[in-house]
Formats: sequence, C-alpha cells, structure tokens
Amino acid sequence: MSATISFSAQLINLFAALILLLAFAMLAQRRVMQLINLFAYQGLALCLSTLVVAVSTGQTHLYWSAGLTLLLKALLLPWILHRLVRRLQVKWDVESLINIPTTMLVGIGLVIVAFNVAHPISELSSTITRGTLAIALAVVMLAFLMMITRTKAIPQVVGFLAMENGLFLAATSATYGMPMVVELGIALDVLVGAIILGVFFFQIREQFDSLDIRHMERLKDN
Amino acid sequence: MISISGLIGQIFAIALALLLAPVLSGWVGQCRAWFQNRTAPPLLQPYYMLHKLFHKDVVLAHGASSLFRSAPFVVFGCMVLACAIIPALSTDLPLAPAADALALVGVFGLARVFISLAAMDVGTSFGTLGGRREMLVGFLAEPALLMVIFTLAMIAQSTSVTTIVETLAHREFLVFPSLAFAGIAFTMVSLAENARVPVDNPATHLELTMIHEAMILEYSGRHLALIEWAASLKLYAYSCLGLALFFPWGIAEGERFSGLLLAIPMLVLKLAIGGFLLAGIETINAKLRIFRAPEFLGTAFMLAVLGLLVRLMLEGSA
Amino acid sequence: MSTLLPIDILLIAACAWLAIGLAGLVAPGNTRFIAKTLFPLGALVGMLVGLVALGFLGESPETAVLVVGLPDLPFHLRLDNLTAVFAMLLGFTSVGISIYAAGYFRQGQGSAPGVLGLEYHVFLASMLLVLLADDAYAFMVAWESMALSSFLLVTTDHRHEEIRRAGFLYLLIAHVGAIAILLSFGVMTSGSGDYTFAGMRAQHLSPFWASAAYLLALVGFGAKAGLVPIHVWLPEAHPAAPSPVSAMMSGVMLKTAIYGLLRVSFDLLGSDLWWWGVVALAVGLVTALFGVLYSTVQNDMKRLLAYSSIENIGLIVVGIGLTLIFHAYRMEALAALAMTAVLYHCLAHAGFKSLLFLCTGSVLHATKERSLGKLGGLIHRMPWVAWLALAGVIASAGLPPLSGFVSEWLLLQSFLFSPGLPHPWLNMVVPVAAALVALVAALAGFAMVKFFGIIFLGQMREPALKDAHDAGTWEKVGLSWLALLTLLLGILPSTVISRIDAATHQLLGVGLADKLNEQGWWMLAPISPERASYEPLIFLVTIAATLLLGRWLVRRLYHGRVRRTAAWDCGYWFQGPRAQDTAEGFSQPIRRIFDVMFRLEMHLPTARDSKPYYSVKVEDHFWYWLYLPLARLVSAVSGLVTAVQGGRIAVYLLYSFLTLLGLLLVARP
Amino acid sequence: MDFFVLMLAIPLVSGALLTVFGERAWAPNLNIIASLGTFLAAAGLTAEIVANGPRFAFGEQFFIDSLNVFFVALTAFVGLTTSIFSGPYMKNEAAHGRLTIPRLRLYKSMYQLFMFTMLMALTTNNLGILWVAMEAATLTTVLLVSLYRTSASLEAAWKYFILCGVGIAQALFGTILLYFAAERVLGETGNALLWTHLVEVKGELEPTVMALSFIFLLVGYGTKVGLAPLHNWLPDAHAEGPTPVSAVLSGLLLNVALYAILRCKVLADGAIHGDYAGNLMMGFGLATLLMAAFFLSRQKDVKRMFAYSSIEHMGLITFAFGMGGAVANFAGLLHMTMHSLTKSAIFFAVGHATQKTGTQLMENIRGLIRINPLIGWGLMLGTLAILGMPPFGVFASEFMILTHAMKHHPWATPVLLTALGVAFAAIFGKVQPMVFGETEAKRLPHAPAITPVFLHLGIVLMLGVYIPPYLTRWFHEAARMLG
Repeated sequence: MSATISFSAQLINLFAALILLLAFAMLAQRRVMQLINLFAYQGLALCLSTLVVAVSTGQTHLYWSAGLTLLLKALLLPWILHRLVRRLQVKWDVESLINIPTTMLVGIGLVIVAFNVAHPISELSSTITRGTLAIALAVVMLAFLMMITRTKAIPQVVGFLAMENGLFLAATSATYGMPMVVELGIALDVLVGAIILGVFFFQIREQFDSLDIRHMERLKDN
Repeated sequence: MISISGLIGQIFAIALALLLAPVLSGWVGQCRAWFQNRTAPPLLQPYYMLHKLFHKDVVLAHGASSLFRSAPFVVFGCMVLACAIIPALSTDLPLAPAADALALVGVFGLARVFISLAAMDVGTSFGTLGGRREMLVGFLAEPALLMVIFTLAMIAQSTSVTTIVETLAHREFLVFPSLAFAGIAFTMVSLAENARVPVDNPATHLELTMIHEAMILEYSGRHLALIEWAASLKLYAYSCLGLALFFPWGIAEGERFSGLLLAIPMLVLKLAIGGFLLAGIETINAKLRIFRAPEFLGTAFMLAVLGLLVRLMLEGSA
Repeated sequence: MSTLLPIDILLIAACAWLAIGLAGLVAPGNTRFIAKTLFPLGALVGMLVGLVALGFLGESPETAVLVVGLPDLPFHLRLDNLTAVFAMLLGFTSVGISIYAAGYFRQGQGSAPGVLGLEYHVFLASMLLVLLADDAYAFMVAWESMALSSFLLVTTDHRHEEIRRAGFLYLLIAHVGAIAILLSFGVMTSGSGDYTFAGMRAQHLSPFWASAAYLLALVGFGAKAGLVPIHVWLPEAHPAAPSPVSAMMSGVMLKTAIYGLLRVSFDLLGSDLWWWGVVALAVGLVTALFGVLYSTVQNDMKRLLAYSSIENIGLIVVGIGLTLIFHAYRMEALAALAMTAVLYHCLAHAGFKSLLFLCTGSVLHATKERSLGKLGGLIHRMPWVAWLALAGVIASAGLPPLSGFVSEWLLLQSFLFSPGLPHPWLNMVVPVAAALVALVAALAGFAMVKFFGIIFLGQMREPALKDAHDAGTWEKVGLSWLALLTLLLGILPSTVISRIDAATHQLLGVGLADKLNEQGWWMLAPISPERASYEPLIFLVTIAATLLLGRWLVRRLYHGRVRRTAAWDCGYWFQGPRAQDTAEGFSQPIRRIFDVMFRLEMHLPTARDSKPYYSVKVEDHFWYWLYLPLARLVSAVSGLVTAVQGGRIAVYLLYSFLTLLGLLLVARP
Repeated sequence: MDFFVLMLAIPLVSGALLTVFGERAWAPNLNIIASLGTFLAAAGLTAEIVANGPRFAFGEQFFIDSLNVFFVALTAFVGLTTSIFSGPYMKNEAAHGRLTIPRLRLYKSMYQLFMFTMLMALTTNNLGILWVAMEAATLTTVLLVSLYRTSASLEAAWKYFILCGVGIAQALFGTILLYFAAERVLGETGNALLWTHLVEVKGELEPTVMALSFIFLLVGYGTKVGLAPLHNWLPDAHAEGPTPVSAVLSGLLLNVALYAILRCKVLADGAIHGDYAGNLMMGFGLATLLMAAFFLSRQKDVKRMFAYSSIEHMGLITFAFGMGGAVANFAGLLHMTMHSLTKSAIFFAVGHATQKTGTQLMENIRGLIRINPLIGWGLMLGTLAILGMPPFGVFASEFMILTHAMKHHPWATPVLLTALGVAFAAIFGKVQPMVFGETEAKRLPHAPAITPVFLHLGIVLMLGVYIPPYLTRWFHEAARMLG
C-alpha cells in the first residue's frame, strides 16, 4: 500500500468525519438559515471527498459525480432553500420535538449502532475508504433522526436532503460511485423532488398559514 | 304367518280392553269412594255415562274447527292401538310388531298432541291452559317413560314389548335393583299421564288446578264419550303395561287358548289389585301445586335414569 | 358420444339451474315470467335431480373432471352413494319449494324478481355442486357460492336494518366457517399437495393431525349447520329470509353441512378415534337441548322453527357421534344403524321443516304477521295450510306415523345398544345421553304444539286476521308435495332405508339392507323383529280404521247431531281473544323450569301500576358469553392498533426508523 | 417498430404532449388513446415474450422476462381501464367544481408520466434505474395525490412524500450495499447493478452484505408496498387523492414496489443460504395483515377503508412470497393480479358512489343499489370478491395461500384466520348498508363509467373458475423464477 493511497485514504476519512460532524451540527442547529448553510457545507465536503476518491482511483466518472454534487448539493439546493425561506418569510427559529441535548445523546447512540452494523462489511471492503461506509450509515441515521425531531417543513426537508448526502457518501466511498446513468437519475430525482417540494411549501403555506407540520395531523384513525 | 289363533287373540285383546277399561275406571272410583268413606257409585257407572253421552247432541262452540271434531276419534284410535299391542293376556299378538315400546310412547305422544291441540282450538283461556299443562306434563313424563323402557329393553336386549315381557317372565328369579327404580318411576309417570293425584285430579273441576278436565271442557256428546273412553283405555293400557312389565306372570304365550283362558282371571285379579292400590295412592296423597308437578316428574325421570345407571353399573352383562 | 351417465345428468341439471337463473336477467322486472315459468322449470330440474340420484343409489361411483378450476386442480366431480342420498334430498325438496315459490314471489320492494330468481337458482346449483365436488377447491367454490347466494337471498328485503344485520352475521359466520373448512382440507392434504379428495383419502395422517382436521371440519361445518355455540346466525337469518329461502336453507342447506361432516369424518379421514364421536355426541346433545328449549320460548314463528332446526341438527350430530363411536370400536352393524338414523333424519327434516317454513310463508302472506302474539285461529281461513302444517308439526314433534319418528326411533335404537361398547365409562355415559335425546324429543312436541296451536287454533288474536286467505294453487301444490314426502318417509321406512343403505354401506362397509330385505317392506326391523320392530303402515291403518269404524259405529248406533253455541265461559263473562294463552304464556313453564338456560329480562306489573304491562325478553346466553366479549375484544384491539395511526408524521418516521433499527440489530442472519 | 420502445415512448410522449395541450377538449381522449396504445404495445410485447422468451432492450439496460411481462400487461391493462374510468369521473368532479381545467391538465400529464415510470421500473434490468423509476413514480403520484389542493390532500401528499422519500432512501442504501457486494464479484464493468448478471452470480455474493442490503431494500420498498408499520402514508394518500389515483396506487404502484422487493429477494436468497429473506417477508406480511385487519374495523371513510384493505392484501401477498416455493409464489402472483383488478374495480365503483352521495363517509352513503343498481352491485360484488368469496379469483389465490400455509407453516394459520375473519366482518359490515337499504342520493351530471368495473370483475370471476393454460404456464414460469 503506497503512501499516496494511504494519504488520500486519510483525506477521505477526514472529509467523512467532517460530514459526520456537520450532520451532528445540523442536528443541533436551531436556526433555519444556519441549517441550510450547514447543509451546503456538507455538500461541499461531500464533493471534496468524492474528488479525492476520483483523484486517487482515477475513476473519471467520479469527477462528474463530484461536479454534480457541487452544483446540486452545495449550490443549487441551498440557493433554492434560501430563496424559499426568504420568500415564505419562515420564522428563523427551528423548533424541535425533543430538546437538543437529548437528541445529541440519541445521535451518539445511533453512531455506535451504525458502526456496529457496518463493521462486518468494512472488514470485507477492499476499497481505500472502507471506514466511511459506517460513517455514511451514521449520517443517514442522523438525518433520519433530524427528520423525526423537527417540527417544521423546511428543516425536515433539509434532513431529507442530508440523508441523500449520506447515501451519496456511501456510494462514493464504499463503491467508487454507482454507474453514471444511475447517478444522473438520482440527481435528477433529487432535483425534481426539491422543486416539487418548493411548490409544495407555497401550497402548504396557503392552506395552513404556516409551515409547521404539527398542523398536519388531522388525517388519523384513532 | 299370522295365525288364526293369533288373530283371534288379537281381536279378543282389543275387545277385552274396550270392555274392561271403563270397568277399571269404575273400580278405581269405587275404591276411592270407599277409602274416602263415601257411598260408591256402581262399578258400571262409566258405562252408563258413556251411553248417556253418546245419546246426547254434540254442542260445539262457534270457534271449533274440524280438528276439534276429529281429535276424539284420533285419540281413541291411538288408545285402541296402544291396548292392542300391550300383551295384557298373551304375547302372541299379530299387531305387536307394528309398534315396539318406543313406538308405544309415540302413540301416547300422538294422542297427547291431538288432545292438547283440540283444547287450544276453541280459544278459551282454560282450554289453552289445559293444553299447555298437558304438554308440560307430557314432556316430562315421556322421557321418564322412555328411560324406564330403556332399562327394561336393556335387560331384554329388545324394545319389543312382547319380547320384553317374555324375557322378564322367563328369567330366573333374580333381584334386579334396576327394576325397582324403573317400577317406581313407571308408577309415577303413570299417575301423571293418567291425570291422577298427585299431579291432576280427574274428579276436580276447580279450574285453576285442573289439567285434563280443562282440556275437555268444550267437549260434549259423543266426542266427550270417546275422550272419556279413551282416557279409561289409557289407564287400562298403562296398568296392563305396568303389570306386564313388572309382574309378567300369568300372561299366555304361544298359541294356546288354554293359556289365554287362564290369563283372563289373572289379569282381572291383577287389575283389581292395581286399581285398589291406585285408589289408595290417590287417597293418601294430596294434589300438588301445578308447579310442583315438574319436580314430581323430574324425580320420576331421575329415578328412571338412575335405574338405567344401576342397570349398567351393577348388573353389567347380566 | 358415450351414453349419458348420471353424473353428467346431474352436472347438466346444475347448469340448467344456472341457465334458468340467468334467463331471469333477460327480463328482471317481469314477475309473471320469472315466477310462473322459470320457477316451475327449476322444479322440473329438481325432480330430475331427485330421480337420477334415486336411480343411482347402489351403483358404483362415477367421476368426472371438468376443464374449469385451478391450473393444476381442475374441478373434480364424483357421484357416489353418499352424494346421491343428499342430491336426492336436494332434488325432491327443491321440487316442492320451487313450485311453492312460483306462487309465492311477487312484486315487492326488495330485489328485482330476476335477481331473486338468479340468486335462488345459483343457490340450488351450488348446493348440488357442493355434493358433487371431489376436490377441495371445487368444494370450497361451491360452498362459498352457496353461502353467498343464500346471503343475498336472505337480504332480499334489504331495507330493514335487522334483516341486513342478520345477513351480515350469517355471511360472517359462514365465511369464518369456510376458512376453518379450508384449513381442514389443508391439513388433510398434508404434504402431498394433492387437493383432490382421492388424494386426501390416500393420506395417512398422524392422530394429532387427523384430529386437527376433524375438529376444524366440525367447527367449519358446524358453523353452517348451526351447532352451539356457532348457531347464532341461524335464528336471525331464517326469519329474515323470504319463506321459500328459509325452507331451502333449513331443509337443504343445513344438510350440506351434515354431508360435509360425514364426508370428512368417514370418507376422507382414514383413522378414527373414539373421542371424536364423544365430541360430536356432546356438541350434538347440547345443540339439540339448547335448540329445543329456545324454540319453545320463541314468539316469532320463523324463529321458533329456526331454533327447531338447530335442535334437529343437534340430533343428527348426536347420531353422527354415535356412529363414530361405534365405528371406532368396529361395531359396524350398530354404526350402520346410527348412520341410517342420521341419513334418515336428514331426509325427514328436509321434508317437514321446509313444509313448515313454507306454511309460515303462506301465513305471512295472508296476515303480514310473524309474531305469534298476533296470530290465531287461522285454521278457519286457511284450512289447507293448517292441515298440511299439521303433518309437518307431527313429523317435527317426532310422533308416529310420520317421518320424524322413524329417525328418532332409529336413533334411540342405536343408543340402546351402546352398553355393548368396550370402553369402561363410555358404555355407561352414552346411554344416559339417550335420556337427553328423549327429553329433547318430548320438548319438540311442546314447541310444535305451541307453534300450531297458537297460529292456527283458538280465536283470532287480531281483527285483521279475518281477511286472511288460503294459499294459492301453486303454493298448495308445493306444500302438498312436501307433505307427501313426509308421509311417505313416515310410512315406508323400510323401502327408503333399503335405498339409502348404499350410502351407509359406502361409508361403513356394512348396511342394514340385507336385514331389512329379509322382512316385508312394511316392517322396519333393523336387527330382528324380536329385538325391535316398527310398522308404520299398519300403525296408520289401525288408527285410521279405528277412527273410521268408530265414527261409523257411533253414527250408526246413535246419531251425528251437532249444535253450535258459544263456548262455555266458566262463569267469566269476558272470553275474547285476549283471554287466550299468549305465546309467552304458553312457554312460561319452560322458562320457569329451565331458567338457567335463558337470559331473561322480565317485567311484571305490580298492583299499583297505573299502566300495567308485562314483558318478557329471552336472549341467548351465548351472545353475552361469547360474541359480545369477542366483539369487545376486537374493538379494544383495534383501538390499540389504530393508535398507531396518530396523524403525526414524526411518529410515522419514528416507526420506520425503529423498524429499520430493530431489523439491523435483531434480525441479522 | 419495437413494441417495447413503443410501450415506453407512448406514455412519455403523450405525457409531454398533455403537459402542453392538456387543456384542449380532445385531451381526455388523448389520455385514453395513449393508454390504449400503451396497452396494445404491452400486449404485443407480451405476445412476443410468450412466443420467443426473455429479451433485452437498449443494450442490457432493459430486460423483459416472464415475470415482469406479466406485471407489464397488468399495469397497462389497469392503466387503460382507469383512464377510461377517469374520463367521466373527472368530468363529474369538474362539474362539482372540485377541479379546475389546469388541474385536469396536470392530472392527465402526470397520469401518463406515472404510467411511464411504472413501466420503466418494471422493465429495467438495472437495479439503480429501478430505484430511480420508483422515486419518479413517487414524485408523479405526489402531485396526483395533492390534486385537490385541499388541506387534507396536501397533508396526505406531504406525508406521502416524506415517508416514501425516506423509505426509498433506505432502498437506495440497500442498492448501494448490493452494488458493493456485486462489485466484488463482477468487478467494475458497469454490470454490477444489472439483475441478469447478478442473478448468475447470486451464490457468490457476500451473505452478510446481502442480508444488510436486503433489510434496507425491504424497509425501503416495503414502505411503498405498505408493510406495517411503514404503511402510514398509504391510507391518507388513497383517501385524499382523486379516486382514479387511488385505483392505480392500490392496483399498480403497490405491485410495482412489491415487484422490486421480489427481484431483490431472488438475489438475497441466492446469497444467503436458508430462508432469511423469506422469514423476514413472512413476518412483515403477517404483521401487516393482522394490523390492517384491525385497522379496518375502525374506518369511517370508504376510500380509507379500502386502502387498509390493500394493505391487508399486500400483507397476505408478502406472506405468500415469504413462504416461497412454486405453489406459494404462484399464489402470490395470482393474488397480485386479482387484487389489482378487484381493488381498482372497487375504487371505480366507490368513486362514483362518493360522487353520487357527495361524501366519503360511509355512514352517509346508503342504498346505492337503489340509486344505481349497477354501481351498487359493482361495489357489492367487488367487496365480496376482495373478501375472498368464491367464485371470484381472489379466493383461488387465498385458497392456495391458506392451504399452503397450513401445510408448511401451521403456526401462522391462527393469525391468518383471525385477520381474515376480522377483515371480513369489518369491510362487509360497512359495505352492506352502503349498498343496501334506503337512500336519498341524486343522479350524476355525467353518466358513470360502469364498463371498467364489470370488466375487471368479469375477469376476476373468470380467473376464479378458469385460468387459461397459457396464463398458467406464464405464472408457473414466473413463480419458478422466484425460486
């Protein structure tokens, strides 16, 4: 194992850790604008990690992936979200169902679970980035946790998108990226989804006068 | 396959039943009168009454239907059939295979249903009351009677009355405890079925207590005559059945006239004793309230079942 | 083309019924066409079915395989003697009912006549297919079609809430029962994957699985037959249905359940354990006693009959239990006796119960009244119906010389020999069961006297009854046909038994026919004349002769004068219709004696009541013991379950999350 | 031209056309014609596959074998009948003022795109594209569910979007893991997500990874199938969307999602020895079945109730596939077909019934049979069919499932019995008074579309007593493929 590879592996691990850290930061963030910014940083970190993988493995399509990530996750989506927040005049505070420290504790538990679950797979991995699979899983789970705990629509969507980041990290780190067709498709879906969501926000606002999803609890059976 | 002697015996048995039945009723009435220190009516009093009733016009209620008019005949027919198949004198009865002991119970049941329906026909309060009570007595008495018959049938391995009687008459003199139970149950059922004290009182006309009389309140003339006759036939049939089952001695077997001739006095003697005892029972017992009647009959039913159990447990494969 | 085998004819008959039903859709509103053309045609087909089945009895089985069905399991059909007996029952009973229905159905508020005709004929065809089916799938399809079509018939007059409720309860229990039957078939198939009955016969199940199959079948078929405690639909559905439908359900459909039980327990299940019989015996006894007691206290004439059907089914199942016990101990002759009682009672009950239900139909048409408390004295206005009903009543009460007595007699006879059983306590307990059977029979008499006496006898309890009219010609013909069947079954038992004996023979390997043929056709002596015998014809002739002779003699010797006058009032001046015993009053002794068996709600007036009234309501214990708790349980569980759907998206996400987490942590391979 | 290309192209192109021209008067007809075209192309494709066996398209990216061609035919067929149904239905909705012309345009174009995504999901050979198509199907249907723009429909659509989005993200993680496992065997040739390649090497895939992957896939696509407790979006979306959408959601989308699971199960089974995947599916199936049954008894909204009924049936089907083996797979496939046809027929009938009475609350719908006997009977028969009453085909598959379960998993039968019994009581008890009884409802401005209802029920009835041999062969082959 040559030094460069080990160096790039270290870099990738660094970025992965950064992504995990950002995921935690998002979980803890109380301001919606900051949340979106954190999401953008996460996208950037993701892009960089992909780039490192691309450089170190020489997989050309990973450059494309990196570019796409940068464009979509770090620039376009945060921009859309920013605009939405301003247009919709969302209250800047983010309310959480459970208080932040508890959420963080649960988050740490989840990371342990994720590591535990991913451990046997990491053992198998021959790629340079085998540890990142566990981190990707942890990021997915943290994003999941965020979606559960947030009561407003926009943070929930940010959580959703963060989950996509986690998935993307898994895809690049564990497997050097999915086939290009698939990645394009995924990117398209995410984009369309985000746009539809944007349209949705306006409709929800119109109907409920708020983006607080706690208003949307009328359809139930009990 | 029906022998001449059998045929004659059969006709003779029916004729005897028809003749003897009212006398038996008269005899019981006489005995009762004696027991109660009354002047007894003549022995043939029932005959006089039948004759009188046959002569009278039938007075029908406006609401009476054809069922009301046919019921006396049906009941009478049932009783004649019952008498025809009970081996009072002889076990050589060509009609006997027509109905075994179970069918005999059925015959009584048929008669009971008809008389109850007839009682309900006119639509008076007492009629329906009587019909209901009769059915009440019936549904309790009938299973008890069936159980008695079951016990006996298990001893004889047959439900044919004649076979039972033959078996019982011929057995070694063994004490069958089950027979005792069955006998008591049978007596109780007979009392109830024949509208006797303590379940009913044939002599009463106090409306709220009567059963049989309440049912036939609307009957008159020949219809009443037939019903009264049928009632005495029923008493006769039960008596003969009881005597045949529990005291089967002296009943003629085979196709000999001599046996038949000997059987008649035996029967008359046994009936006389039976009638006397019946009158005694009726005298020393008080009539039960109608709602005690189920208890009485329930006891009979239990005794009969007990008899069956005793039979099964103690006498095993005897 | 080869000759037409009986099975082909039966199949064609089933198709003909379907075709007749579909023909009704051409003009669904045309009552005349449907009632006067299609129903009589259906009756003709029924006659054909009956005759073919009758002619087939004694032949060796025939099979057929149709093209339709599941891919690897086309419909297998088989005509054997057991099938033939029940097909005969179906055919002959349906003749009477169809003819009656031709006169009965008229333009009403309920389903269109065409739809009704379709449902009715599908019902008939599916019953025939149930009998013919020779594989699990065909059987289940026919079975559920039968349930479905009869459900639709029950809810013909669907505007009434209680009728819909009755139909719902019926279909629900039928469906649950059907699933039980299906599972029973599943067990019987065991590992083979062969769902034909032939495949099931070839299986050798362990006692455990065989018992499971048997019990499932008992539950499944019991639900259809009305065994306690899954009987509750029966007294609801029968009164709700139009009378011909009640007649068909009670007379024929319940028998298909008996058929199924016989098919499973004797034919398909190879092994037999004595306790199966004990279970059937016990369930049957409870059912019979329960049915008859409730039948005596009913105030609705059709409910009364419905409970009486429960009682009869109970007796039939008692017979099946007895047969199973004898069969398990290889006492085949006695088993044959009990089996004959079972089959005979099926036939007898089909005849007299459909007769009685049809009579209630006529009464209902004439008076618009089902409640016994508002009927009475109809014998004057409807003599035909009354006298024909009397035949049914006598048969139903189990009295000689009609059909009900024969089967009861056979059943009691078979009880009489149960002490021969080798099992130490069985031989004692079983004969005592006969005591209960006797009690049931006697109580049936009580119920039937109440039924007939209150409806047809006495004074009319409502003035409107004066306008009642007798049944029409079609109805009379239908009723008379069934009464004739009842009579024939009553007086020709030996002839009938020697025909249906083929089925007994098929199931048990022995029959009664040889014994019977030794004696004359008029005598029924299943073992030997010395042991037991019954000659209903002679019986009937004797009574009839005495009757006629007596009448002739009385008129000859005395006179036949009659005077009419008012009934004697016993000194009470008011003797109007209200003074008669009511239906409640009639059954008061039963309520009093057996009060533990009922759930009574009584209101008795006191002396100080300004508006005194009396009411008594009899309810089924099982509602409170079984069904309501069950309903509450389901409701409670669904309350808990629906709490899952709380409307909060965060919680939903949490479910997904926890599921994922749980699987990741727990369900690792 | 190639049937396959046509089949995908027609909905895509017509979807695009309808987006532009959807407000023209002929647009509804175009919708129907396009659906018909799709159906014909699918029929042609089916015939081709039946005659010539499996084939590829666009290189190896698309693959049509007997398993998915059966779903393709079913999807195209139900798509056609639903488009026929939606003509009069939507006219009535517009007449009631519930929808405007632009919304109708959106409806039609999204409907076609939805068909496109489903057909793509069914025919793709690439598990990645499968995922993409599933996600796209979610997106199109989100717009369809929120078509009325009422607060309830928005809420439903939001929940649908979030829950399914999250769910499907799990599926993507599963797909990544699958790719991860496959890459180790197949190398970086780009074939590692192609099912046909995967299935050849399924025995060599790493069991641990495959197990994890299957968990994620099951949870992911299972959300879309409506497996409890991931089902929560389903009743809301069904109840609040337009009825034709409920019909296709229930009848098609759930099938497609289940199809995705099945494809993955084949791989998981090959990799993991033992019944790991099957057991998971059986567990999910039973839990879903039982839970849905108890949900059913508390429903007030008719469409919601039938949505739960769909969940219940999906549970049963999942259970059947979980049991595995030729018979159970066969039964599962048959049940999917029957359920699709029956449930969409029910939704058609329910749609018109709710239009007539102006409410979805069951207690306010009464006596349908008296206002319109055909709708009444349609609903009644459909309900009976879905409840598994013979001679309808649902019973045929339930028969096989139950008997098979009794044979191999007798412990499950009490659960099945309870669930089916409770479901029967719940559904039938509510439908019966809706169909029968008295009513005050009025006539509709546009004649209802009855044909699709009875067409579906007729097919279901026929399949209950007679399954044509070629269909049988086809099912058998598909069942064998599932192992």
